[in-house]
Amino acid sequence: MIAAATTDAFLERAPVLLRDAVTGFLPEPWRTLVNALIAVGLILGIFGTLFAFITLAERKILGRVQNRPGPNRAPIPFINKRFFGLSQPFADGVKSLTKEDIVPRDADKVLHYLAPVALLAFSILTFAVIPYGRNLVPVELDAAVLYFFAAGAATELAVFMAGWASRNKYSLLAAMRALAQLISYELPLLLSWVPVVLIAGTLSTTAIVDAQAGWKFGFIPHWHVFTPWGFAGFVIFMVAALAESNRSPFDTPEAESELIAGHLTEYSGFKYALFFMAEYFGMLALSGMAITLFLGGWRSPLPFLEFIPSYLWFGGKLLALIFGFIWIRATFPRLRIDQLTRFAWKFLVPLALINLGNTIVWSLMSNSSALMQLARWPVCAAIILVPFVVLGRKLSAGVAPRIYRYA
Amino acid sequence: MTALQLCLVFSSALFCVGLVGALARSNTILVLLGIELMLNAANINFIAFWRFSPSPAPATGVMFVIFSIAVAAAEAAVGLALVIAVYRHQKNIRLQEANRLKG
Amino acid sequence: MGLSVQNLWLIPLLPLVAAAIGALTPRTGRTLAAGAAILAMSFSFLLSCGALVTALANPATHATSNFAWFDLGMGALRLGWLLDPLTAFMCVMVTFVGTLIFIFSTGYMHEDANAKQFFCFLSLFASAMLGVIVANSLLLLFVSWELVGLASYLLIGFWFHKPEAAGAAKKAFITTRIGDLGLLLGMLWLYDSTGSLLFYDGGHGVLEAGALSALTAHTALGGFALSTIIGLLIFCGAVGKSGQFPLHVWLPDAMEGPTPVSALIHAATMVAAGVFLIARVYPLMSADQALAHVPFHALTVVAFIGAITALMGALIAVAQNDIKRILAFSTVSQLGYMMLAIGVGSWVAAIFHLLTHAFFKALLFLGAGSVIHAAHHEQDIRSLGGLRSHMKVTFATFAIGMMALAGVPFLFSGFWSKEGILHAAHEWDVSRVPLLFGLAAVVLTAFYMTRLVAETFFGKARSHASEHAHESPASMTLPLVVLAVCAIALGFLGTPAFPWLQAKLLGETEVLGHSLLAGSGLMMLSVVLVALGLGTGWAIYGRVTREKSTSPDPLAARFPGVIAFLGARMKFDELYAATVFKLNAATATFADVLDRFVWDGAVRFLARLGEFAGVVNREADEDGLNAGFDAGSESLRGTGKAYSRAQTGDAHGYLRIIAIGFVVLVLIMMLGGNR
Amino acid sequence: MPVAPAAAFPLLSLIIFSPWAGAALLAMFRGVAPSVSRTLALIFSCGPLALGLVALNAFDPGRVAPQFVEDSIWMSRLLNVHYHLGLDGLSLVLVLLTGIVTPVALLASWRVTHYPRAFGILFLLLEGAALGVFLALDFFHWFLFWELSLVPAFFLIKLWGGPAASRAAYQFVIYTIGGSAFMLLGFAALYVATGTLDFTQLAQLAADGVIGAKLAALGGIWPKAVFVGVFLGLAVKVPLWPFHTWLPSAYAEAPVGGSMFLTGVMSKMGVYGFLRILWPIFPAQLHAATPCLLALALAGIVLGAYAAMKQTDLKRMVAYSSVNHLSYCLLALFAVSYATGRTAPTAAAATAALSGTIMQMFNHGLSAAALFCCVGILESRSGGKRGLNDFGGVRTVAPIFAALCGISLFSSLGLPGLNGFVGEFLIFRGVFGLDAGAATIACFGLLATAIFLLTFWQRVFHGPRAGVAAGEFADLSGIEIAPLLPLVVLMFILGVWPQLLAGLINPIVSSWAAHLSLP
Amino acid sequence: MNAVLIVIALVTLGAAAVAMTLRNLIHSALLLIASWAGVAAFYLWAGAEFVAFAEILVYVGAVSMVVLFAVLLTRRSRADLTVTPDSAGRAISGFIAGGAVCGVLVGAIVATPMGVGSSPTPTVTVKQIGVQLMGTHAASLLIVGVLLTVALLGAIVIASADRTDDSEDTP
Repeated sequence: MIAAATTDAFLERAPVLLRDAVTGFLPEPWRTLVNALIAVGLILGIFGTLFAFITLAERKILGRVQNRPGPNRAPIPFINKRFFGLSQPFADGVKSLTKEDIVPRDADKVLHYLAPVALLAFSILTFAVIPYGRNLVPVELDAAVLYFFAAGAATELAVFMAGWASRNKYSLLAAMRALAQLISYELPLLLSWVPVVLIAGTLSTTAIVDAQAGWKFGFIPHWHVFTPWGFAGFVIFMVAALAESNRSPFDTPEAESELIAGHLTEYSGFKYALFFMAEYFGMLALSGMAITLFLGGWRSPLPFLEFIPSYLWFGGKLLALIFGFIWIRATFPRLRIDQLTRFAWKFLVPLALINLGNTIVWSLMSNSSALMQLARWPVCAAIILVPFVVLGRKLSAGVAPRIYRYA
Repeated sequence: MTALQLCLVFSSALFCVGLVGALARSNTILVLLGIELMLNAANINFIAFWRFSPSPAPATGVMFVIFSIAVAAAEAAVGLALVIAVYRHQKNIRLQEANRLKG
Repeated sequence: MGLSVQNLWLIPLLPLVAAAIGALTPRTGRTLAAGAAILAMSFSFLLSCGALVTALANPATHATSNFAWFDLGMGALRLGWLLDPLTAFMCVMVTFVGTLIFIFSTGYMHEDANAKQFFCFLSLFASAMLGVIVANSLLLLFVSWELVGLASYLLIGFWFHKPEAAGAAKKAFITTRIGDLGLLLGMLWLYDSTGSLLFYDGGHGVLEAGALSALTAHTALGGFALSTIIGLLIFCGAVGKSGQFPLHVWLPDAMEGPTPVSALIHAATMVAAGVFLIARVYPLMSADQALAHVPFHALTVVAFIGAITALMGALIAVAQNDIKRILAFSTVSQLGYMMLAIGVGSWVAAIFHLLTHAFFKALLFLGAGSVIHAAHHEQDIRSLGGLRSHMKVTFATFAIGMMALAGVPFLFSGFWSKEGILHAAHEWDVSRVPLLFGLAAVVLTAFYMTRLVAETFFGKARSHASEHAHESPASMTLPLVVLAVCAIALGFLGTPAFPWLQAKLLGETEVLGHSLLAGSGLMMLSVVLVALGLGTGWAIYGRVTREKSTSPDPLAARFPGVIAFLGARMKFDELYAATVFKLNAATATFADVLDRFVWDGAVRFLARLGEFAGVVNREADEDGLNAGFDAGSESLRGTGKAYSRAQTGDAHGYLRIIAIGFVVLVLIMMLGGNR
Repeated sequence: MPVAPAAAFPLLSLIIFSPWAGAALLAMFRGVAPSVSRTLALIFSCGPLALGLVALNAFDPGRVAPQFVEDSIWMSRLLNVHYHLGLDGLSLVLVLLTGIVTPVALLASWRVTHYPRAFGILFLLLEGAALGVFLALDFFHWFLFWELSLVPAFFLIKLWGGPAASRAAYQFVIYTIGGSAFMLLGFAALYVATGTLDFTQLAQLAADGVIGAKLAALGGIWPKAVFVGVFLGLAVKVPLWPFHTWLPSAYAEAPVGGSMFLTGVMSKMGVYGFLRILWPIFPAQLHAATPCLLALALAGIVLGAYAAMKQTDLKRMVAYSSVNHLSYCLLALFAVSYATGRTAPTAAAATAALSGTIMQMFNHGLSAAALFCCVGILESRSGGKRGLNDFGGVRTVAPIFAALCGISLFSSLGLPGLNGFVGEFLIFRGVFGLDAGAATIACFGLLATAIFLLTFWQRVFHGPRAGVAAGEFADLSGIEIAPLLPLVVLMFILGVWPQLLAGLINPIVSSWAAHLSLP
Repeated sequence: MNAVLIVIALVTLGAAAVAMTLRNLIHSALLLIASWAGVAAFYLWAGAEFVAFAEILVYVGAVSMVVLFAVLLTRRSRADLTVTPDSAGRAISGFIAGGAVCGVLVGAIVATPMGVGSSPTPTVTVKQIGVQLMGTHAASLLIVGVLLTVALLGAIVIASADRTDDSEDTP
């Protein structure tokens, strides 16, 4: 982390000050190492906890949506108070740790073992470049965004390993389907953030956050999401992120009712928990990247709210996005695999490509007169809206609303 | 041995691993993978020479590798598509049997 | 309150906009189309009145506003507007009559499914006609002139599903186009010799002294002055458009169009365009008057054509039975009068007659339209009759129009304007023929108009339709009344006692009155002649009215041959069919045969020749040349086969050879040479 | 002659090759849906129009010399051949015409169900070749484009044409190639004499009298033979009466889009050749031949129109009207050449005549294409019938069709207010100034044109419903209006505002007219 | 410094060598992925950060997937994955050829004096790369773009199943 804590408010500087207080006395080479270790530990700790409570929150919210209470039985140890089931995640954790680890006889043992580990490792790797707050970025890389997605791309491998190593034809088929989905949605995902890089002129996450500083007219933040192309990019990014993290409505790869959980069929106990965890980590990382790219990173939406520390802003936005994920899961039905791929190739990819062109139009129009500055809003909005409508029509051509005759 | 020479030896070793793989295996996929390895070895050379060149400023080596990776990706895609096509025709992918166009 | 010449283009533009609106509204939007047309026409009328005010303020000047249409490398093609009393009077007349006829049409065309098209075409016509009037360039005039022709074509053929209407429309267009080609040639010649087509251009226009003297100075074909030839070519256009002999044949057929069209186009305005054109270029036409050595002057031709037309039209009208045909030939005859007037040197009298004629002829046609409308499209006067009691307003107004046309003395406008023409003819010293023809036509006019009124309105109803006829709606009778008032009142603008109109047209600031007695001899004669015509007509047709629609015409019974000849329109159509049409068809056949047989035959002969050469060539090739090539090809193939053995198909082998080759090369490089 | 600076951006090459690139791309899409291939062809065919508008935007109308010049050596060792492209006012007008007519023709052929992809490919090839002819400034590749245009045209006629298409196509191609063969020979001789094939250089040499001298040095009949050879090639293409017998059958048997393109664009290639090649390079020979040529042009005008009157096949009728209209162009050119060297001041008349020629080319392209489109609609509605007597009263059931077709007809017969008038008026004005007698005779052509066009309209649209129109006959659908509408709109615009075209060609025409002299 | 390099090299070479000898194709592919990752690590070591990530993205993310799909698509049963041992002759000749090349190369490298010492690791920012790609190498970039597109289309066409092609021309 960057050592320079400047004239910001105390809370803003608190994390760095705290760390320097701990490691300040160490000699130079060691200090870097220990700083890094602390960062790793903090990330694992915070996000691990977050993971635990998100699972709980998800079940609770799903329950709320479906008009049932959700898990509320697990008590807090020793005091035996239930507290709305607040300790449910820990109970789950203990359960999965203590369950038997079953490995099929014919399985490729090494790969079967490696798959969840690799998945988790790659997921955690992606956390390295997200700026969590002002001056709070674990690794300052010049090609950070590229790194993020390179590491993210590797997770596909783990899915394949899991499916193949299980020696179960359903697992293998599901893994292939999952791969098809992941690769398909990787394209719109990558294409959706290229405009941001184009406008910001950098691949560094901190620089991208810096590019979104300031407010127009004093109250509209310069976040990329508040431009026509940025909004479109954000939506595409989030849809693709849903698919990349195997979330509903794109959760075909591990759909219990259709594929007996797909590549996870032969996993149990702790390995299964690792998969579970990696999935949530992936979701968190993608949300964090979405925040960084489109939602102004750790920046506050309004000038007078800047007194709230940046990392809290980041956290708030993260939780909001996670809530969105959960809400979507509760609302949308699952897509069929052909609908899913068609949606990616015939809708998202063209739209993302058009959005790229749109961004170019936007940036070309930005250097001229005030009139052009004003005109680019409707122009760019039209450039993205018209294809949206047209592609949408094409996609849904011949598809009528389903009539539930016996429901 | 200087670091540069070390790099070069590394790359030539990798090249030869790829070459041996391509020569010794009859599975077409493996032959292709061997060729990929050879390409990677060449890339290593580019980076090495760039890294140790007296004036690395123009980043020519990096450029070259970027293009090379792009070409390699294309090559892999087309090559493996060919493998699939071959498989469809003769129900196996043994390279030495794919010789129907011989003179 | 005046309208300056710079804004004169508004007058034709407004109807054009209305036409565009009419063209773009759907078929059901007839109210919109009609409303737009009437509104535009009314505004044009107001603007024309403004223009008249402006023009009368300085009647002697020709105010112009010229502009370049497009550049032509060397100079530009220029068009312009012109405002003088002639323009202004014509504009007022056209817009006023037009407005009334538009209003009449709302009633007349009420039941037609294509009414919106009708108003679109009418507006287009009005716009083009106004364009003719305000043009300060022969080219712009020609453009508008052709558009007038187009509108006329569309309107005559308005009921295009009737083959007669479609044929009449085509005939009208082609016949007038024959004249227009003369106009085009005259225009080209004029442009070529003066370098301009503007009428008035601050001294450089073609109607101004400089150009005219240059034109008269040149002698073209046959000893004529250039101006004579050009003038006569331009007159060709007028002959076609104004239905003068010998191109009058289209005008009676044009009555196939709806009656308001006949009123507006083929009575009041379009046919008068030819007269207007000659009046407009009168300086050019009369430029050769001063020359003594030419065989004859341009205006002489005009006068004779006019006189012939006047008499011929009146004669044919006597023997017609269709109410609209009678009026049509009457129009031909009256237009002949106008031409006669110009020819004898009094274009002012011609314009005066043009204006009065426009009103009373429009009145007559609209009255006829009212009759036809009431009698369910019965147009034969023999089948009508007795309408006087059923249609009082129509009868009264029609009678006024008839008396104006017949030239009933003193009260009616036709009398004064015709008197002016006869007076001018009387003073012409070249020939007496026009005057005599004119006087003969006066008698005939009074006669056939009496016949028309007597047959139509008097006696008893001779058909079911005329029995049950009833008065037309107000939208039709109101224009009739207004026009009837005008048909009376307009004459007093130009009586010899106070020739205000003539003075203004000539650009004189003071109106010099003459005594009515100055030319009283001629006037008395014409009064007597009118009375003679009326009396004879009444004696033959009014005293004893027709019994049945099939009973014979008393005149035809007396002179069957003459009446039959006249009834067949002096057999002009047959004459043309036997000569012009035949020639035309023969030329077409000649061109076609030439193509099909002569030229195509030549081509085919060449083709056969080529084919024969090909056959010879093939024989030579197959036996001679090919054998050697075959042998050569075989040996080449053997070589190729030998080389192809190197292609083992073993990819590993290739790779291995590459590797070994590489090693060998490197070894050679390392060991073999210092270089 | 100073060499114009090479264009930084090869706009003209792009104009020529963009349709070809489209054709190549289309050729790769095997098995696409017909609608897709049609749309793609349409999009690609619009490329030259878009680029032509770009060129129009950047075009400096004040300059006479070709602009956007691309000049690079092609085959220098063996032959002095350059790849030389340039755009002046004349070329620009024709490029725009091609750009307009091609998409419109494709739109009119929207209903082609038989191999629509191949149809589109051939059309794009044809468009590129035509554009190449209009832009090339070196005989070598000019001739390549000239001949290449025949190939797609041949297949278009033969494969998609009417019942007698095969014969018509062969006649068309062989006749035209026969003409071009003489032209090739002529240019070969010219090359031997002068050592260059560049039009601008040749024109300069001709103006200096060098060509005349060098050809005369060849001796014998060569000077005349070279001229006659080149003349034949061009005269067949236009076609000049009496070399026109291939035209009615070819136009009549071609598919509707093909007819539109043939008459709209390809007939202009011949006139363009006259203006670009024959007249500048052989001024003296042309002048010597004009008394005869004027007669031929007049025969084309008058007899062409009369022959049209005799036709009962609507397409043949419209085809003959093309003979008639194009003869006006040639009449003007011949009259100018005829008057060259005369003492009387003829510059103004020559300007008008030449402006009229170019405008007439453009206007005829629009109106004849529209007419063929209308006849094509009739043909498709009636299942192949196109006789004068097969229809009747169409206006009753199809007023929109009648209106659009009527406007095209009146444009064709030169009604003022529509585009046709401007060109014809200028031609008449010019020709009258140069040779009044010819103009007077040509007037009969005007009359005959009016007669047969009105007969067409009367027989087909007026009268009681008959023939095909007696049954089910709906008014035009959107896809049928689509090709006609732009043409009709342009007819109005150019009729009222001819400056649009005149502004482009004024300088070049003025410079031509200012240098009317014999070497 | 060199130690890191040697470790990377050994890991990479080891993975590659083992991959080339394994009988199980899936394992081979996965090991090759490790080898590619090693190459990426070498790039990182050499300071070419962007290239390293690109290598990961392309090879580990994309090429590996294609390889795995190809492997799975070209077998009829699970047994097919373990390829039968190749003929000894080919193996031996392969080793001889490879060894000869290796020997020649290493010999050449060692024999060539290279006077460059270890200089500080050069840095190249993404921005510089971008500027160079869009400036000096713009043409190459375009060509590579076309190449990739064509390769993509070609791969699809080659790999797609033969269809009885009659969709065109019979609407």
